[in-house]
Amino acid sequence: MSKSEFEPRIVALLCNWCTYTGADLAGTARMKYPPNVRTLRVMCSGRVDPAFVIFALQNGADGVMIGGCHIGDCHYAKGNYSSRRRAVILKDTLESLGIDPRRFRLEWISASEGDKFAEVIKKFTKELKELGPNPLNKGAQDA
Amino acid sequence: MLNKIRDYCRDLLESKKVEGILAVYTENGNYFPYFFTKKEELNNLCIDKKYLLLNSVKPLRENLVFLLQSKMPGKRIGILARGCDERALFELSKRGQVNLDNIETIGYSCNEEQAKICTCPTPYPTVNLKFGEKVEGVSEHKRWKEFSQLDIEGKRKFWEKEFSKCIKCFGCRNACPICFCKECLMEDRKFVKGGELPVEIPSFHFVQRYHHAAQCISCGECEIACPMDIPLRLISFVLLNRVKKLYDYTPGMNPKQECPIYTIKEERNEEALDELL
Amino acid sequence: MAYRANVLICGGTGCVSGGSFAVKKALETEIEKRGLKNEIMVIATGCQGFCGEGPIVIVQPDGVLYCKVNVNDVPQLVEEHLLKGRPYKKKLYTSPVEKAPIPALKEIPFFAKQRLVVLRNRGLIDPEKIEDYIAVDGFAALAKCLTEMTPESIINEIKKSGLRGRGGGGFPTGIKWESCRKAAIHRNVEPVVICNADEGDPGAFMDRSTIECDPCAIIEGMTIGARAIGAKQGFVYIRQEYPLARERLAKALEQARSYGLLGDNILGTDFSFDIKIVQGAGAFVCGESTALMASLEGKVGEPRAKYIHTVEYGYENRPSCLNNVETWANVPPIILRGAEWFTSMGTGDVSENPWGGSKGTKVFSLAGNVNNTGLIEVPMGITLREIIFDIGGGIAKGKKFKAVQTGGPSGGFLPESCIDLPVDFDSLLEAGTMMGSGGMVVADEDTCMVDSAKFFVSFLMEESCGKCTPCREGLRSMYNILDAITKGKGKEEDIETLQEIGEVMMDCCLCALGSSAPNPVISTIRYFKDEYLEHIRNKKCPGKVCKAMIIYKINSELCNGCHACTKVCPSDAIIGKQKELHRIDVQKCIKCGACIDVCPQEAIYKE
Amino acid sequence: METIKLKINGFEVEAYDKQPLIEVAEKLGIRIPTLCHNPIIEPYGVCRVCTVEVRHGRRVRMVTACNYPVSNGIEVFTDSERVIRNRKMIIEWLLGRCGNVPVLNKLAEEYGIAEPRFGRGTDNCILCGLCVRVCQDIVGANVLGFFDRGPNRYVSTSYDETSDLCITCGACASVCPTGCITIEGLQEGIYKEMPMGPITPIHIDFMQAVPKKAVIDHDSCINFKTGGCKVCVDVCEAEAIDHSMQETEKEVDVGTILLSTGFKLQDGRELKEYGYGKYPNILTSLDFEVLNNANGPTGGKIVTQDGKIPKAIGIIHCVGSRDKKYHEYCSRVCCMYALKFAHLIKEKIHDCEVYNFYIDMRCFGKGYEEFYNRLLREGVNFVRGKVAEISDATLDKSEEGKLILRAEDTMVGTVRRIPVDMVVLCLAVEAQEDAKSTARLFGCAVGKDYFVNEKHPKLAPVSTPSDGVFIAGMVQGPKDIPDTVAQAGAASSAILSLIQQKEVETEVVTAVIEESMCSGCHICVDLCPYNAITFYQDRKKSEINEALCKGCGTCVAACPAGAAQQRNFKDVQIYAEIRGLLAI
Repeated sequence: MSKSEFEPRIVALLCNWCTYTGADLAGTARMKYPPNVRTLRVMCSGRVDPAFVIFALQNGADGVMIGGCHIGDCHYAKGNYSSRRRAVILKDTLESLGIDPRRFRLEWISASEGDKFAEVIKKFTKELKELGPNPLNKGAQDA
Repeated sequence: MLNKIRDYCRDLLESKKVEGILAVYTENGNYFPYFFTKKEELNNLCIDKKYLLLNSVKPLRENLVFLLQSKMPGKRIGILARGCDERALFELSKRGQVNLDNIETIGYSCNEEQAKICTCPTPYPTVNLKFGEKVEGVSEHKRWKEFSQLDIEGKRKFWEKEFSKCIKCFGCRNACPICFCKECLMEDRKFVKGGELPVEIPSFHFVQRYHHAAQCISCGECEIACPMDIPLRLISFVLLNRVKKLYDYTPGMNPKQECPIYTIKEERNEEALDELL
Repeated sequence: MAYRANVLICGGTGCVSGGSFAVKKALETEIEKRGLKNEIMVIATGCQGFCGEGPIVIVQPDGVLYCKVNVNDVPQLVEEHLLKGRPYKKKLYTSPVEKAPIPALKEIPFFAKQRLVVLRNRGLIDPEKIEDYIAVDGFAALAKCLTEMTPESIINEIKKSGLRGRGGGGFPTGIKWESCRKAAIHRNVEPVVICNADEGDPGAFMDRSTIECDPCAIIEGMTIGARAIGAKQGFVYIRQEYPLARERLAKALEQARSYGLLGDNILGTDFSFDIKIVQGAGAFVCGESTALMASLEGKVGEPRAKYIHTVEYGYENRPSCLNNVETWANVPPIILRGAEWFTSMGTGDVSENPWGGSKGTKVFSLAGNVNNTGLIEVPMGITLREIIFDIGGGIAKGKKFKAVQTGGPSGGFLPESCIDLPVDFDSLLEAGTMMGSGGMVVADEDTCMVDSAKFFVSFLMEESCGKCTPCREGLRSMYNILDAITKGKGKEEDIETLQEIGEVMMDCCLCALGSSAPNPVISTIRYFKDEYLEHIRNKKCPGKVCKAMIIYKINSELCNGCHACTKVCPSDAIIGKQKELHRIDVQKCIKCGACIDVCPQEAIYKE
Repeated sequence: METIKLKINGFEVEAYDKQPLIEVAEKLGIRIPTLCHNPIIEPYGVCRVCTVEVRHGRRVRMVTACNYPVSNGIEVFTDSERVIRNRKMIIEWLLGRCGNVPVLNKLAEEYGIAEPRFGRGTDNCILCGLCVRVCQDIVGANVLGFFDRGPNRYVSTSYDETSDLCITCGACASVCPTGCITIEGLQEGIYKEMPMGPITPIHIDFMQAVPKKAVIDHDSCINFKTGGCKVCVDVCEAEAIDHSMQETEKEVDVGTILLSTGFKLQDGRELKEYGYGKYPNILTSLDFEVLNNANGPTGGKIVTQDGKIPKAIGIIHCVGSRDKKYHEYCSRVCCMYALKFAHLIKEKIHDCEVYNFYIDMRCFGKGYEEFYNRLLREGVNFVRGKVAEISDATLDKSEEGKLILRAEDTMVGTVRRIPVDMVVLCLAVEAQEDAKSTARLFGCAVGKDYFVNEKHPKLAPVSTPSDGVFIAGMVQGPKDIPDTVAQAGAASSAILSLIQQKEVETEVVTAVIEESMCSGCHICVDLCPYNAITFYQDRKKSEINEALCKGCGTCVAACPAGAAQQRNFKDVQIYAEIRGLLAI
């Protein structure tokens, strides 16, 4: 598979109240964004255990994104704060383990930001395409 | 120093200030943790052998201090502590694993040689130093130079090679004082498949390192325990630096300071974090 | 060390301004020069009362009084009296009647008829030494009160004595104390005692003299009063214009405290009391009890309605017992010598009714056109004649007596027909004047009653606080009418209007200042209505005072053209050449009277 | 209190001991004249006009009724001959000082004083002291005092200089019986604050306030400045006033909440070209509403600041709305109220020219277009085009004092210059300033214009993401009254249906802790934003209160041992999902 043909797989762990709704809005508003994203709804970005990210990356995802409410807007008051603190450490962990930290993103997308969701996915897909397949994904490499 | 410590411990025991003192016992070249309650036994007390007193006792997965404390509730227990012992004590007390109130810490510092063996950045108790002098620690991992020059791909390759040595003995986990969970999540088959070598994907190591990001007390036990010499603490050094930089937090330094990753009680201005994402 | 003789120099304000301190210094120097230092003691005393003749020097035990002593007299006086043992004749008092020098103090009529109770220690003790006061039985009465008497028995004794307030109202002191004590007990509030030393009547200086010559008597009196009422705190409200009195009182307080006669546990008993001096700013109205208390509290010194008495709600709404200086000074002798001794002086019978008479003595400041002006203390019931003619030595310059005004500016005038009136609270009130705090001004035939009334009204108008309408506007309207009358613009109905104003003011004014203010006018109309009518109808002033109604003339027979008058005339109204008959230009004359005073021939007269 | 009996003018009356005589007399309907007495101020007893005769046994006294405390058995005569004589004299005296004071002249007339004996003075102050006392005792500002003595007494400020202690409360002027105290610029001030008019410290917030009750403005109330006054306390018969009341935070337990925090009008000063706040006769639509209100400062008369009736009025639509510089959205209500204003102006001032400047008319509702057509017939001028600038750049004398509007008339294709007397700006409606924080408080989100987002624009238009929290009105977005009422109705019925059910569904996705796996590290306790987790030291275990748990799962993510799990979002489920997503 040549690089230009590479279609990255993105796992998006989205907060129920903001980003998931935002993604919904992007859909109902018929906004265009790449089909590379596979969304997974959690109640809050704070629910995302970094192990999920690591697990996804090691099981074939080329990129993982966590989507949460803007800081201060968390439906659960503070979930996104703890999510953010974890994400920073996770990035470092990934980097020191030899995984490009750009494969992981934490984005604040509110329920009304369908356009932002589409935009972020577009950007993320483009970036991942440039990065190429996840080297941990042996299957993809083999294919 | 040893004699001074023995005298001190004798005084403590004689004055009944403590019920007993947890320290390392040596006899005939063997050494093991021991709860000294009689002053005569103090002749067997040793300080030159490293034995982290606070890692979990298998298979109870409880540390010695906790066990002692639950045996004799309300009684004061002495512990002869190196820097790493004290840090472990503090971290465990934050996590409810020991009760600091009833512990008399008799701290003593390690010498430079010992620090080098453990790659210890702070080879002395920061709060309860009673014996010995603070010596300069080792703040860089012995393989840091080699590792830091690698690019992302190089790092990946580096780890691929290192982890391929792993024999899934869980020694690193067992030796770790911070690993006190009753059941380890990482034993799950999805992270560590049984019966196969080498490790196909090193999720276990990833997650363990991440879990200890803001809790690792730099005792070096994991690397000492690892039979395959995997430089596990390379990652910990990176993460600890990050935590120190972001929150001015070093695990085990202050029993009052809460772990920034595990609390959201205080809302700080963390807009700067966004830039790191 | 015993001294052969004491030389007492009056240290009252009158004599001090006459140079008595300089005399004292000269005496001391002189005595030392003559080597008499160990034999003669020089003492400055309080006011001797004979202020018209000051500075006064008395030599005891000889009892010889010298008048108008100045520094130049000192060497001779020492030489004559202290060395040679004979009175120094030049400075002895000379009676204006007999024209012969009287050396003995006791024989001088001014002193002979006086009876000293309040001023008992005047001229005897050094007011700046509490030891002197103690030496003359001072604080014995207090000791008696603290050891032998209960508060009730003190009040009883005062009630029995019939002592009435000497500040003017004549309210029985015992009753006041009793109601104050009752109010304090009833309300369970600590009462205060206050000494009113805000003497504001023009020409009156009884209180000042009393404090200056015997400050400890007031302290003792107040302490006894405090003991009777149950007060722990006392105030002396003294006007700022009395620096000497204030200073002596402060000194006495300090000394009393150091002797344990003030402060905590007085004389070792559980009774504690202290006195604070508070300075007034010299407003006349602050002598009024409510205004005084307002001023004491730091507010504007204005009176309030007294429907609720100050003995119940006074200073800081505490029961307050306010008496004037003289009343307080009366207390120790009454306690010490008993009510019976006190009731032996004075008029009426107070055994049943405390209002039944006037007991004890009264201090007056005798002023005006009498020969002997000064401070006198006389028994109640003495007649005006005795005071004016015996003590006062008669009318000055041989003029005729016309009227006497008692009770300060708001007192009334009494004519000659009342000259035999006994001086006590009730007789005076009946005659249309009042006792007041003891001012007594004698007027001779050259006095215009309308003008005098106008003078007092104008004084009161200026001193009125202006708070209530009748006092503020009534006095103004009264003044305007009197002014018109003295200027020859009076109308006959003015007299009636004045009377009506007076009656309304007496009815409606807020405080005693206002309600007694019409007294000078009402009493002059009562006794000297003719003089008013003369002013109104004939535009004549019988006393030749009202400038608008007189003209100055020169008797052509007497004038010798000495030119003395032309030199002093401020308006160049006197025309005439030297050694020629002078003439006064009526248009230019401002009727200042300067020419009369200088004319050696007494050729100038008023018409 | 002890009751006593006394007689007034022969009538027996009961009173309590030491009650002021004037009060007792008033009870009998006997009027005693007084000049220095005001029931709110402690009696002073200085004018002495209230002098009456009191007999107690044989003792006869003249006393002032205002402060005389009655006692048992006294007999009072309020108009005996002596009283009348005294009173007349006092009035004459006062006339001698102040001959032209109406209140005195009235009294003089009453007592038959034609020509006072002491003349007629020209002063205005009768020295009753009411102003001084109100300032000292009631207001506590201690600005006024008496100066000098006797007839020279006068009321002034310290050293006769303007006092910086004065809080211009006007209390002195209000108690002055002669009206000789005036406050400079007070009348002017009314116009200055127009059209809202001056507001007293005690006022009803606005005409339609519910409940319609008076409030005290902390900033202007004298009591909060000096600690004095409290006159309102004395006069309030219901004893409803309590200055010691503090702002308190009340916790009210409710099951549902309806957010209807409304809107705010854009600040007109943001649009510099329109000169709001610079020229006096430029009003916002709300200003105009107040001016036009029959309860307003002018009683509903439409007048300019200097009190003149305007000859021409310009109404500008879409000020700040539909404008990329400010708000892109349409404020929805302006067109219709602007038409209403035009109609009302025409109704009140027939010959007034009304100009409506609009982008396009949005008369979307039932009967709205018809109303527009009616106005066209009424002779209201409609100019299609935005006003570029409002200025006072007049060309000649006839335009003096007018505002000049410059606008492009896109219908005609020219730039027009229209002088008017008054301009009404139909400013944009905005979300409240604190809309964002309010929304956050209730777990809702706001859109980019800060209006609160509904849960779903079509399916749940009155609900919010937070269960039990509903929205209605402008908080959700610009809407007119009928729409607001409709939305409020919908929201209330949604709330009612929740209440009717009597049971609420709790969160299903709560977290639970598997005790056997819990190692007691209490990481979860510190992370829980709802304090739903309790750590039991004795057992070294944590436990989740499911009623408090909202199911965010933060604790689950942090639990190192995997002891905490979220229902429906268990780790295994998520891992399975991830696997599914990645098709492995």
